[in-house]
Amino acid sequence: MIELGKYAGTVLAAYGVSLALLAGLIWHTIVANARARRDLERQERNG
Amino acid sequence: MSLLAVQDLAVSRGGMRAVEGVSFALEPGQALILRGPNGIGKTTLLRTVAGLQPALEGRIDMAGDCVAYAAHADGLKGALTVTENLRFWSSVFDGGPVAPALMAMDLEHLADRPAAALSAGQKRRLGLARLLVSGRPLWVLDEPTVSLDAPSVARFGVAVRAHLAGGGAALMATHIDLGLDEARVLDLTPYRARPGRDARPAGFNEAFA
Amino acid sequence: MSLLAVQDLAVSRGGMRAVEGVSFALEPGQALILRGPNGIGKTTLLRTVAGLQPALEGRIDMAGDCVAYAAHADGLKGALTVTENLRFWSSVFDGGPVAPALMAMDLEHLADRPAAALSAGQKRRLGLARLLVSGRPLWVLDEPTVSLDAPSVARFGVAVRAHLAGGGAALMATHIDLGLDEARVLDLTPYRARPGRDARPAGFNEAFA
Amino acid sequence: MSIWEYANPVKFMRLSGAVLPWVAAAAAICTVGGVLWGFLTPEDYKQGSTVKIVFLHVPAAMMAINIWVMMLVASLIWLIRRHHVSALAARAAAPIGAVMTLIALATGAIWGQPMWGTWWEWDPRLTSFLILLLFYVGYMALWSAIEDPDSAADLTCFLCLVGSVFALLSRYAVLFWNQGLHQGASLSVQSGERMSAVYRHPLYLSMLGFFLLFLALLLIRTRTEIRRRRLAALQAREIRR
Amino acid sequence: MLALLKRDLSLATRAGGGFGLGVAFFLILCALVPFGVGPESDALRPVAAGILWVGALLACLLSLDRIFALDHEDGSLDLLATSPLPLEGAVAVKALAHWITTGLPLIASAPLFGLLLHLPAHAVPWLVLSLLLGTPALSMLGAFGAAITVGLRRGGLLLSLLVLPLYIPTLLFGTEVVRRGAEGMATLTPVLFLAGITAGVLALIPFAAAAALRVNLR
Amino acid sequence: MLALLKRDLSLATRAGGGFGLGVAFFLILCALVPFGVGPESDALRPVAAGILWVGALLACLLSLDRIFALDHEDGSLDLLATSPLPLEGAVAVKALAHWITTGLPLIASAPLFGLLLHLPAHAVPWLVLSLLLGTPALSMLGAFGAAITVGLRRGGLLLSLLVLPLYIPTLLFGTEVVRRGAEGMATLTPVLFLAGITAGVLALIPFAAAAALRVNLR
Ligand code: HEM
Ligand SMILES: Nc1ncnc2c1ncn2[C@@H]1O[C@H](COP(=O)(O)OP(=O)(O)OP(=O)(O)O)[C@@H](O)[C@H]1O
Ligand SMILES: Nc1ncnc2c1ncn2[C@@H]1O[C@H](COP(=O)(O)OP(=O)(O)OP(=O)(O)O)[C@@H](O)[C@H]1O
Ligand SMILES: [Mg+2]
Ligand SMILES: [Mg+2]
Repeated sequence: MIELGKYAGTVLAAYGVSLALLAGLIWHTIVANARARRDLERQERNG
Repeated sequence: MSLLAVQDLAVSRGGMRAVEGVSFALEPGQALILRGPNGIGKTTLLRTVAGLQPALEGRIDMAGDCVAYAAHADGLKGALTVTENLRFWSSVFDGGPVAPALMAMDLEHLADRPAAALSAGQKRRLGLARLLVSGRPLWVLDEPTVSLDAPSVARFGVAVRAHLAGGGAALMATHIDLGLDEARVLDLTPYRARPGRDARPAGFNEAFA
Repeated sequence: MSLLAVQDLAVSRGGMRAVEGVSFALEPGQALILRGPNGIGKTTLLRTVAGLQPALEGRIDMAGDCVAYAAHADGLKGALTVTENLRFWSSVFDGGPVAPALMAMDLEHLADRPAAALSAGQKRRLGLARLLVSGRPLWVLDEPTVSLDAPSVARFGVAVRAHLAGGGAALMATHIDLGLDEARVLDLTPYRARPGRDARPAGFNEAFA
Repeated sequence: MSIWEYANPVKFMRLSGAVLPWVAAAAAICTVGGVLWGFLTPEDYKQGSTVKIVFLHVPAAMMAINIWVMMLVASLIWLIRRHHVSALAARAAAPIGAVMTLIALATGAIWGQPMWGTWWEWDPRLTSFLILLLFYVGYMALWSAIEDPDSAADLTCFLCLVGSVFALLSRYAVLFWNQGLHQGASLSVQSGERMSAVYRHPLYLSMLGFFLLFLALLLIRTRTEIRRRRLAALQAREIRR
Repeated sequence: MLALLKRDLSLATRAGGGFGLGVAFFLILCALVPFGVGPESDALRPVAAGILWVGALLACLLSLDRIFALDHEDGSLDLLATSPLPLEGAVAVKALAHWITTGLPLIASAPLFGLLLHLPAHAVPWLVLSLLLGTPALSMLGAFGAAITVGLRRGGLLLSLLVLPLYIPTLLFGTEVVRRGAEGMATLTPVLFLAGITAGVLALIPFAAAAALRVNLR
Repeated sequence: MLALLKRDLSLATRAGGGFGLGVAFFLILCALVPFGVGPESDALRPVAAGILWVGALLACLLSLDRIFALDHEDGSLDLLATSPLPLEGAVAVKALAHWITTGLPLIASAPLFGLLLHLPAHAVPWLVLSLLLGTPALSMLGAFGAAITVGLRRGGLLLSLLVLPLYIPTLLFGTEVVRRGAEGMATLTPVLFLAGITAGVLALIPFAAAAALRVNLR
């Protein structure tokens, strides 16, 4: 296990927050895209 | 020379074509009435002619600064009196005097009333009086006689005829009879943009079709 | 029993009497059309009957909570779709289902359109559909057919007749022909509050008489 | 064939669909690689292990600014050549930029706690980023408030132009207002004390990773916007009798 | 009632409804004040509680200004007044919808903004508590002001003018709670006052507001 | 142009037009702050300049929100756009009218409110000067924001969100002038910056605002 010293909390918090924000952004991007594609395909099929 | 020449015009609203292929010309002294069912695009066409929105296709030829446009909203300030409202529009348009317009629309006895204290029909009459002071040759009117009683409709007819006789022209959309028998009528129904699956969206590379 | 009985009513607007001495009664199945020149006080009278402003004199007898009022502003939210708008009013009025109202006013194909993207006439049709879902017996309508094309006016006539046949009643103000030949007409002109020097201010001890 | 051809949505969809997997894969490799490498670097003698934060903080800060510049360019293209794809790309970029700004602010704030003994200080650099965040938020709020897509594109474009000028002005105004605590740019050549290679190389990699990540997300989000537009057009077509 | 609440919430969260704008405004205000006051944390710390409360109050006020005006313009208010819904209930529901869409997000974000203004950490729970107790009263008083000014064309500013004095007691006790909390003093008294004011406002103001609306509809 | 200016001024001074409300709002804000911050003059003095500027800015903002919205609703804007008046001119005139009805009274009353907040007396001329130089830019930028949000139903708060970040440089240099003035330092640089920003804004923003209006009228 990597040694973080007395700043472990700080470093982990920084990585945690950033990765959470990035993950949220990526998740939102992918979900919105999938939804748009699904809706569009449904529309093209029976529209 | 004609005051307004519209060639093969297509207009759009909310990203969809409304009417297309409309052509007409208005000479001085002529009036044209647009008809058609609700939602076909009369208002949209009039706004396009007035220069408030761009045409999708086709061309509109007319001299600059010759349109006086009147829609449902009359551009009145409730806090100003009838005279003050008219005088303001007259000076913005470098137009004519206020008194004859008041007379023509039978508003003299209301001249000092704030516009907020007018009934629906009185407001509309004031909106029409604005046309008279604008001094513009081409009137573009969207349902001008809404809320007017029969004598006021007749008064409106007189005003339009006087305007035409003075070399003006008028383009109007309406559902009810204006009592202007000499006006040509253009029914927009045949120009409706193709409906159903064929309907073409307006713009954005025609929605990639 | 009559749905609405108006006895010797006087109404005021902006501190001045508009009409006075008006009496009429509406039985279930009847319709009454108010006529009169612009500014005589039709709108004021209708608002008084609807309970939005107090009567100056006279009495209005009717059951509580029986009025559905419709004026120029249709109470529509542009951000909501046609169906959502109707459904809201239906649940506020504990009224009926939405689908038949949409059908009656030919709005089915617009059901999912936001109300902001309707043309003037389509909006008005939606405003009338609201009456159908309100489930109220007495309709009080101020110029209901403004902006409607001829087929829509006919559709409105059908809806009113169905309402009357179902035991409802309707009180309407209009300047144009609604195509309701069976309706009684009441011209307000004779009831105009005495004009000129005799005109009495309304209220505040009749402005010291 | 000119580059403007790709402003055609069909062409854009085809091309972006083709390159997207590659960009996404590269982005994943570089981001994960850079951040992981950064996480495993040894401690700094002065800053301790907090130095590892730099591998998130600096790329995010850099992208936050660059994305705004990209939006400005896209807005100008829309204004001048009226290519819808470019307007939609500007719209798609804004949330990414906002998140990058947030990451820079959050990592900076967390870093500030041990280094400066405070979560937040009205230092010019930090303040400028807060202002940048405000501009992002306003831009996105305006996009979502306007219904007509073409009007929204035009109006947000005006906002972006005027906003850019004022963001720059604010930057200088803030400098005038308060001299700060924040590091200067130690990657730049002028600065005397350069970062040692141990930190520099993973930092470069993670910057590249963030850039590629932005590119991948931008492509996906632009595709989403285009699909939404087409969907709306199809629906409108159906409603119209 | 429920239908009205649902409609107001969905209108607020639709595009253009302005959900989240209150928080954004709050953020901007908290960011602007240091620009005026100066960046030093020593200058900011003593004013932080006050600024946060004034900011929340203004965000609340601004988002409220058209709570009835929009319904008045499009005629909905006339129709609501003739509907079986009691107008008092409609007022209460509209104030509730406003609180949910504006007050709650403000409360949730206040701790973060407290950071920006160097509010001491142990005062944060007091800030949240005071806002939780105080903001419902702000929404309801605002609804009263909005009802009074509903027919006016430039109601916004007049509304602020009428409502701000009514906000003073809430503001006073609210900041007092935070200040005492920050200094570790007893906070019971201001908390009780705050809760009392809010309870009284919630119980009585709907009637006043409904009466004002009826007058404005005439 | 002159007719438009005259109309806007007379509308503002008519009953219900809202003339003087800006000052009243400013007053209330200045009165609220001591409640939030505490009444000690030592606490107030350092923040006085900032509060005064922020207050002036908010008063300006709030009164501006409907500068075009009213004209849009009643159709005047459509008519102005088809009139011989260039739209840029109309924008400039409307911003000028706003400045006359809001900015000028604010400037005139600011020294008085400075007293309330214990602003040192020798800083007062600097306060007036900075407001005189800065408020025209506030009005014009506000007109730009109003033009962008004119068609929106809940434009008020969005307008604040868009405009406040644009106000930051003006606010910074404005308070800087007062602060330096109060401390007896050289004020030339911030005064020049302030004047420069205002000049640039007045020269360029009318075009952007008119373009935005045209888009919104489509
Ligand atoms: C909270 C907000 C903060 C923001 C918005 C921020 C912003 C930035 C930006 C924009 C850069 C890129 C500078 C450049 O490369 O030219 C940067 C770099 C950097 N920041 Fe921050 N910062 C913040 C807080 C902090 C804190 C608290 C620390 C630590 C004490 C810190 C340490 C650094 C370091 C070491 C760099 C690298 C400088 C370099 O080598 O280029 N930052 N920051
Ligand atoms: N804001 C909008 N967004 C999208 N579509 C709209 C919008 N406004 C109107 N429409 C649609 O555009 C079409 C044309 O509307 P327009 O108002 O021009 O009709 P109109 O002929 O004037 O009708 P009416 O007789 O009812 O006034 C209609 O089908 C309408 O539903
Ligand atoms: N807010 C007001 N303040 C003062 N007087 C008003 C106000 N609104 C209307 N009036 C006046 O009251 C009278 C009655 O108006 P009302 O709107 O009832 O007329 P109406 O019969 O509905 O007319 P229309 O056919 O034009 O709609 C009119 O003479 C009008 O000028
Ligand atoms: Mg129309
Ligand atoms: Mg009427």
